[in-house]
Amino acid sequence: MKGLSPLLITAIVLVAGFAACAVQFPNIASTRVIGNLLTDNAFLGIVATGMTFVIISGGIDLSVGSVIGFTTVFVALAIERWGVPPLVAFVAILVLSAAFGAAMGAIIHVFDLPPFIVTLAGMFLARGASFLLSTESVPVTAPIYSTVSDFALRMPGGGRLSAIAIIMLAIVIGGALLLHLTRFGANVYALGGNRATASLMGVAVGKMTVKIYMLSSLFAGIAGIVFSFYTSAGYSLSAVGVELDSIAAVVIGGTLLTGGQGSVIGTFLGVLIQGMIQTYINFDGTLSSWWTKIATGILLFAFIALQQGLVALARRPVAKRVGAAP
Amino acid sequence: PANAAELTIGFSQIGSESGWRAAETSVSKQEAAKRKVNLKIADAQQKQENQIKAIRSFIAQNVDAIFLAPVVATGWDAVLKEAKEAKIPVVLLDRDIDPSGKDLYLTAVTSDSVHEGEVAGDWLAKTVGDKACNIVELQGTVGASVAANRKKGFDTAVAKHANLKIVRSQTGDFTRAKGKEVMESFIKAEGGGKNICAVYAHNDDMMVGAIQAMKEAGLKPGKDILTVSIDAVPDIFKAMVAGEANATVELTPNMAGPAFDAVAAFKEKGTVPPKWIQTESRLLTATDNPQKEYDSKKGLGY
Amino acid sequence: MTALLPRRGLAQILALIVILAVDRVVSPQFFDLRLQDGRLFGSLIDVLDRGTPVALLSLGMVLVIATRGIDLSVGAVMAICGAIAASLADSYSLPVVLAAALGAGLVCGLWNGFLVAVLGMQPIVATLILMVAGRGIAQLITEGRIVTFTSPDLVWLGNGAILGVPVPVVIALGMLILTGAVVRGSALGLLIEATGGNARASELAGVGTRAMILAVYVWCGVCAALAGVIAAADIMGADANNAGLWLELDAILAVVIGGTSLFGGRFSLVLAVLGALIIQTMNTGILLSGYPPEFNLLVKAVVVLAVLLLQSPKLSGFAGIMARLRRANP
Amino acid sequence: MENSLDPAPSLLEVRGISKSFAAVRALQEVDFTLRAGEIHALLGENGAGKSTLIKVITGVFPRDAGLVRLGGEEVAPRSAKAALEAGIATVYQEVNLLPNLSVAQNLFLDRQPMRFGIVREGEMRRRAKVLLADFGLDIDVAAPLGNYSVAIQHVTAIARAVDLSARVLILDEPTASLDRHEVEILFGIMRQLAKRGIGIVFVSHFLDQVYEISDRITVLRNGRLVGERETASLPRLELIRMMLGRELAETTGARTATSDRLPREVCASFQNYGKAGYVAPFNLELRHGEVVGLAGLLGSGRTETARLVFGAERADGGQAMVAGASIRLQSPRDGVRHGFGYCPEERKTDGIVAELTVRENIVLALQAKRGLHRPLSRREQDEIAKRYVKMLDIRPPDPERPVGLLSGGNQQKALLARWLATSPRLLVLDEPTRGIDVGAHAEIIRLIRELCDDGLALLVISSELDEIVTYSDRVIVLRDRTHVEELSGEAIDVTNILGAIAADGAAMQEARA
Ligand SMILES: Nc1ncnc2c1ncn2[C@@H]1O[C@H](COP(=O)(O)OP(=O)(O)OP(=O)(O)O)[C@@H](O)[C@H]1O
Ligand SMILES: Nc1ncnc2c1ncn2[C@@H]1O[C@H](COP(=O)(O)OP(=O)(O)OP(=O)(O)O)[C@@H](O)[C@H]1O
Ligand SMILES: [Mg+2]
Ligand SMILES: [Mg+2]
Repeated sequence: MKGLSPLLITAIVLVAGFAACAVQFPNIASTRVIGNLLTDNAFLGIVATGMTFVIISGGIDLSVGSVIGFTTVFVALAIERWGVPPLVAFVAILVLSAAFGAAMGAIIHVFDLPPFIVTLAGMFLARGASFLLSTESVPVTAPIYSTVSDFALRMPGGGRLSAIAIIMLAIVIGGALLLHLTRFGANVYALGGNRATASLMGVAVGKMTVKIYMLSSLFAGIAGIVFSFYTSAGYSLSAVGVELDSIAAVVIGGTLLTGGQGSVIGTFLGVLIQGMIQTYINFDGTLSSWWTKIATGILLFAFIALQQGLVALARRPVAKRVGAAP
Repeated sequence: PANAAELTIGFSQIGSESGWRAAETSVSKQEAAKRKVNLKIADAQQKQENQIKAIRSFIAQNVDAIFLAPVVATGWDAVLKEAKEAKIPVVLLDRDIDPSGKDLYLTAVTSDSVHEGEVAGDWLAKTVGDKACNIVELQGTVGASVAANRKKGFDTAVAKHANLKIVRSQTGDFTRAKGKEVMESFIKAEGGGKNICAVYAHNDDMMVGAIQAMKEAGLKPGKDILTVSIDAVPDIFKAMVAGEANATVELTPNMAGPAFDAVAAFKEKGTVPPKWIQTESRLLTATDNPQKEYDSKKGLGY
Repeated sequence: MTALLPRRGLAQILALIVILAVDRVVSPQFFDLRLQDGRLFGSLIDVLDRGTPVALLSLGMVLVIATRGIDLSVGAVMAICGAIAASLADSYSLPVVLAAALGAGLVCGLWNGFLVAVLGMQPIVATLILMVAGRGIAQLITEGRIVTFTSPDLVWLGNGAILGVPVPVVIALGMLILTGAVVRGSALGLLIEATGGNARASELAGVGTRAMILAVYVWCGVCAALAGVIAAADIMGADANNAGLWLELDAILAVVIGGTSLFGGRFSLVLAVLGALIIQTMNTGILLSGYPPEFNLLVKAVVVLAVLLLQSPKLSGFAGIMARLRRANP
Repeated sequence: MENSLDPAPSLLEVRGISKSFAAVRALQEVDFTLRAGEIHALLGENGAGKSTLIKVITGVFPRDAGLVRLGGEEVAPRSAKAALEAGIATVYQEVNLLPNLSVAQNLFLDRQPMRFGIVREGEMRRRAKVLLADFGLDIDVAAPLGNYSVAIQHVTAIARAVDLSARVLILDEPTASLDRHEVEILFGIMRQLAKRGIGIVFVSHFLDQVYEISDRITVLRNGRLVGERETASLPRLELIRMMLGRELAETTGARTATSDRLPREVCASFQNYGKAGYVAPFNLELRHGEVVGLAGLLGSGRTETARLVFGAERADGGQAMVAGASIRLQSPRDGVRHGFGYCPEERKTDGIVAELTVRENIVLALQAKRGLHRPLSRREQDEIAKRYVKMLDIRPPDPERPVGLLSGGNQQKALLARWLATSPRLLVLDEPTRGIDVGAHAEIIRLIRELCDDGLALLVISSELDEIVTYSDRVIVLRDRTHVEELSGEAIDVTNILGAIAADGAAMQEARA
């Protein structure tokens, strides 16, 4: 008998939570809310996908929130003030953020420093740099912005599958393929299993480290562009604390912080669970600022405890495989 | 057409980063109760994305109107368009948003934070006369639009007087603890405070911290060093009563009251309110009976 | 004392000296000290005084990290305990107030420890729960306002002085000595390091690893509580919204600057506190420098990276740099 | 190529290699020559520098001096990957591959079959199955490697290296955790490869195996080259003398002296003790002054028995008794409290705390037993550490060295010291001599006997039947997680044990047929 996989359990927890919310607020069970869930969490889904790679490889990236912030400011200024065509600005920022991630990865590898701290410095740096660019929020009026934010596939029931939600879904799927089907993905798991061993087995640990952080920053850059579509503006204080949200999403999605295990789909479910909690609280609408926080904490606990409990239950019959001894 | 007594209004509040904000929330609730409005408050924990999510969920719940205290001036077009499509009027509280979206909301009930800074600056200029005066400034959170505006207004006012000079300016994050810490360093950096003639703080909380720092350094705030700040929270009046603070510019926490009235009038009679309902920025000093102000504000949830 | 300060403190001490020297450059009065109302007064004292909360946090955090854990909730715990202290300060005596606040910290620590040690949650999410909810609890206590108090006893805790030294600094020093005595005076230190170094092996060697983990989170909670009380006493009020905000990152940073690996194992209390001082020396320097605040974070990023590079195992401090230079041009 | 006339051209040439770790000179001017098509044994005591030499050759450690030629051309790989690309495939001593990845991924990491940039999972699994079948393994290759025993992990590592089809294959103690059958398979494969002209470096502490498989032998001692000989012309005693630098005291021969001692007191006993899906309930009596050996095939449940006896795993039935009283045995702590000790077989993950010093590792269990409030003073710790470092000849004899930097054999000794320091009444040793050199091997066996004579009860697991026969007073044979046979006195010999084990093998062969 094979127990339920943790991924399936997370999905069940999500659906159960959704059902419970819908019982209390029937409005929740609409394609509109589902569309909103995807749109509102698009940038989170994208960064969390990148974060999944980092965490599976045994690292962590605290800089992503700041990179999003920097990206929004940079893009807004480039388009509005410096007169750069939007697409050129996008390419420029993606190159810039990828280079930023690569630099962090290189420092982590070459100087053998803890990723937590290197990326913490990266977080300060990117946020500080966006302050230097502009402390004011900069509205973006380029036509592409209204085109993108107006674009949406109508779902039955009035819900909108917006462009940024589609981008997010594409990245999640792309990320999942990259992680689970390619050599790069296998190496990510190898790194998380044990760096030294992976190196002895011939994995180019240094190159991989650089690439992984590059990927995470690149995704943060994409998330930043999406965020700027989302708000049609650039603002140096945007996405503060998103690093923790995305780490939480990754971990709720069943990825081990110690590395070596996890999946992009799990992360996606984690993002949705967090979005659910928020939606529920918004629908309730009677909670004070403090009860909002407390309720978020309690729901977070409930989801994780439920999920862990179920996983433990599924593993209960430890029928260890007795192999065919030669 | 909804009857005022049955109105359900969603309020996307920024968070509760300060006493003033808590007061705004509790005054809004009081005002709603007075008018029998069903007010749903969603707390955004300082994040624009949360506010957008909240507005979307208000739209999904089909509320009668949405109040928005925007955390930042930009980035509301898309979601406000959705509200408009759903024919839900939006009222901005406390801060304005960028011009491109003027037709997207019904009205804005706000104070003018640039003007607040000016009022503070003008008071200082008048009080100092033509004595040379070195000012230190405690800024709000870097990047916050209120901070930028209050700085801009004050700078404009001060620029008109050659004898006034801002010698140091650093962020105190709108908090007491940072206000105190930054003031401590200002005092050290400016010859033990002897070179400082006045402190301007972007909010009262920072000023309360700064006052403590001055006292601990053996200076007499309010006398050796003049103080002027913004918000008019109860504790600053306490300091005024003790002679340790000089002036504050009031930012009323009652933004929701006028907004309710505007929405009710719009819903019942179709009256379109003016685009901007500006609240008053009163200057309050030690001569304005601070004790009375303190007593009247104490119960408002600051 | 050698147990507290192993040979590896060199890089940190050098970093501190360099930053102090830079501070002296940006602010010529940096080392000036005078007595003001029976209390020493000067930037150096500010560094110690302002560094106290993070130093206290890092004392607890370093033990948690030594077991391979992490505690993101310390900032929120500070807010809770500060709020409790402030609400009780004017109606109860100081011992009662302290007992209540520290008791609350202990309970918070127990909760975290329970999630990690008993339920087996990953420390970062386990403590994220209290990080989020805890600030809400603190705001619930204060109802979002700044609760002020006048109790002279509690105010003294934040602003008083003993022999000219600010009370918070004395408390932090006391806690350092106390923690050091408990941890190194008993077998706790060894067992914590073993637990962090290899939990499975330690368990098999008969170490009660769960008890160790529970204990370090509890202690971390208590340290955070003390930091919260001091922060409240400092401004004579509890600011549940902002007290301890993002300080968990500073505390973790202090621990790492102090040379303790985030992968657990070996730890040093003294160096963690030194790490906190390095951070505060940098912060105070930034405030004194007079640069516009937009630069604060950039400076911080650069300094943090530089300090870390100094102690990179690949460079192994100055010695490593010198050796490399020598090898490069023989 | 040069030397085309030479029937056995030198394939890998190592000249004057030196390597120091801080103060430790691990290698000093070592030369080593490997010819194409030969199997070359690299021998030496624990800590002699064998693994270091291998890592220097493959660029895992940068070398301080010396050069390496491969097929006449100088190579200086800077990483394991580079060495691989140059044609040197290696199974490192401590590598258990990556337990979190599937067996197939482990076999094909970084060289998976690809199509359009996508790993062909099915093809990879198929190839993995074929590859492992050569080693007589038929397992689910999609399952995580960590689900399998050390032995299977080791076979996988070897299979991976063999399949890399390199010019040089280096195997650092590949047979340490294999049983006879698997060793034979491995040797068959090694001979085939050698025939194809591949040069193989083979490190082992089993001298029988060395004589069986190798063509030539190079011996290291204390980081220096002692000499290189043809295996056929090197008498065993001479080899041991080269390795140890001295004569080895005679160690073989079964225990006889003790068998006629007084009837022994029961130390601990287990009735109907077991756990569903883990080990079938068993009865076991352990007596003071007696060694009980556990024998069986890989996966037969020996480790599981050991863990239950120690308390590392909770039984779901039966009872454990010490000194006639029933005891609670729910955790290692309980075990330690009752005076039990346990050296696990996977010393790296379950045994040592790599970062802590030898001293700290040695006192750990004792300290845990004494509790927090009675810390051992530094002086006491130093004394204990010094005593055991000397007693077990742990090298280098520096108690302040992180134990992770010791060679494998010396780590094992430190673990043993950890438990001896608690003066246990019962000691459970799971493969205590794995990876231990001839000298130390003899010492550990001597130690087991001494401990036994001092009144300790011992439960010892070993895959080396000769060894078990040497020291056991009773031998329990396991099969399929069930205790099937107990031998004692005269009945203890290799043939009988094999017979008990093989009963199953025969049955299985029938079943397969
Ligand atoms: N030939 C095999 N095929 C498949 N699985 C095996 C095989 N041998 C062992 N295993 C698995 O490996 C795990 C560990 O084996 P275990 O430690 O129980 O063996 P053991 O009897 O202690 O032998 P040893 O200690 O010599 O490895 C078990 O879960 C077992 O199912
Ligand atoms: N990374 C390291 N840092 C410091 N010292 C090391 C390191 N690796 C090995 N040593 C030391 O180098 C010496 C040689 O060790 P090595 O592992 O090569 O021995 P070995 O011959 O393989 O022994 P064994 O048979 O036990 O595996 C030992 O004294 C060991 O302590
Ligand atoms: Mg070796
Ligand atoms: Mg075993």
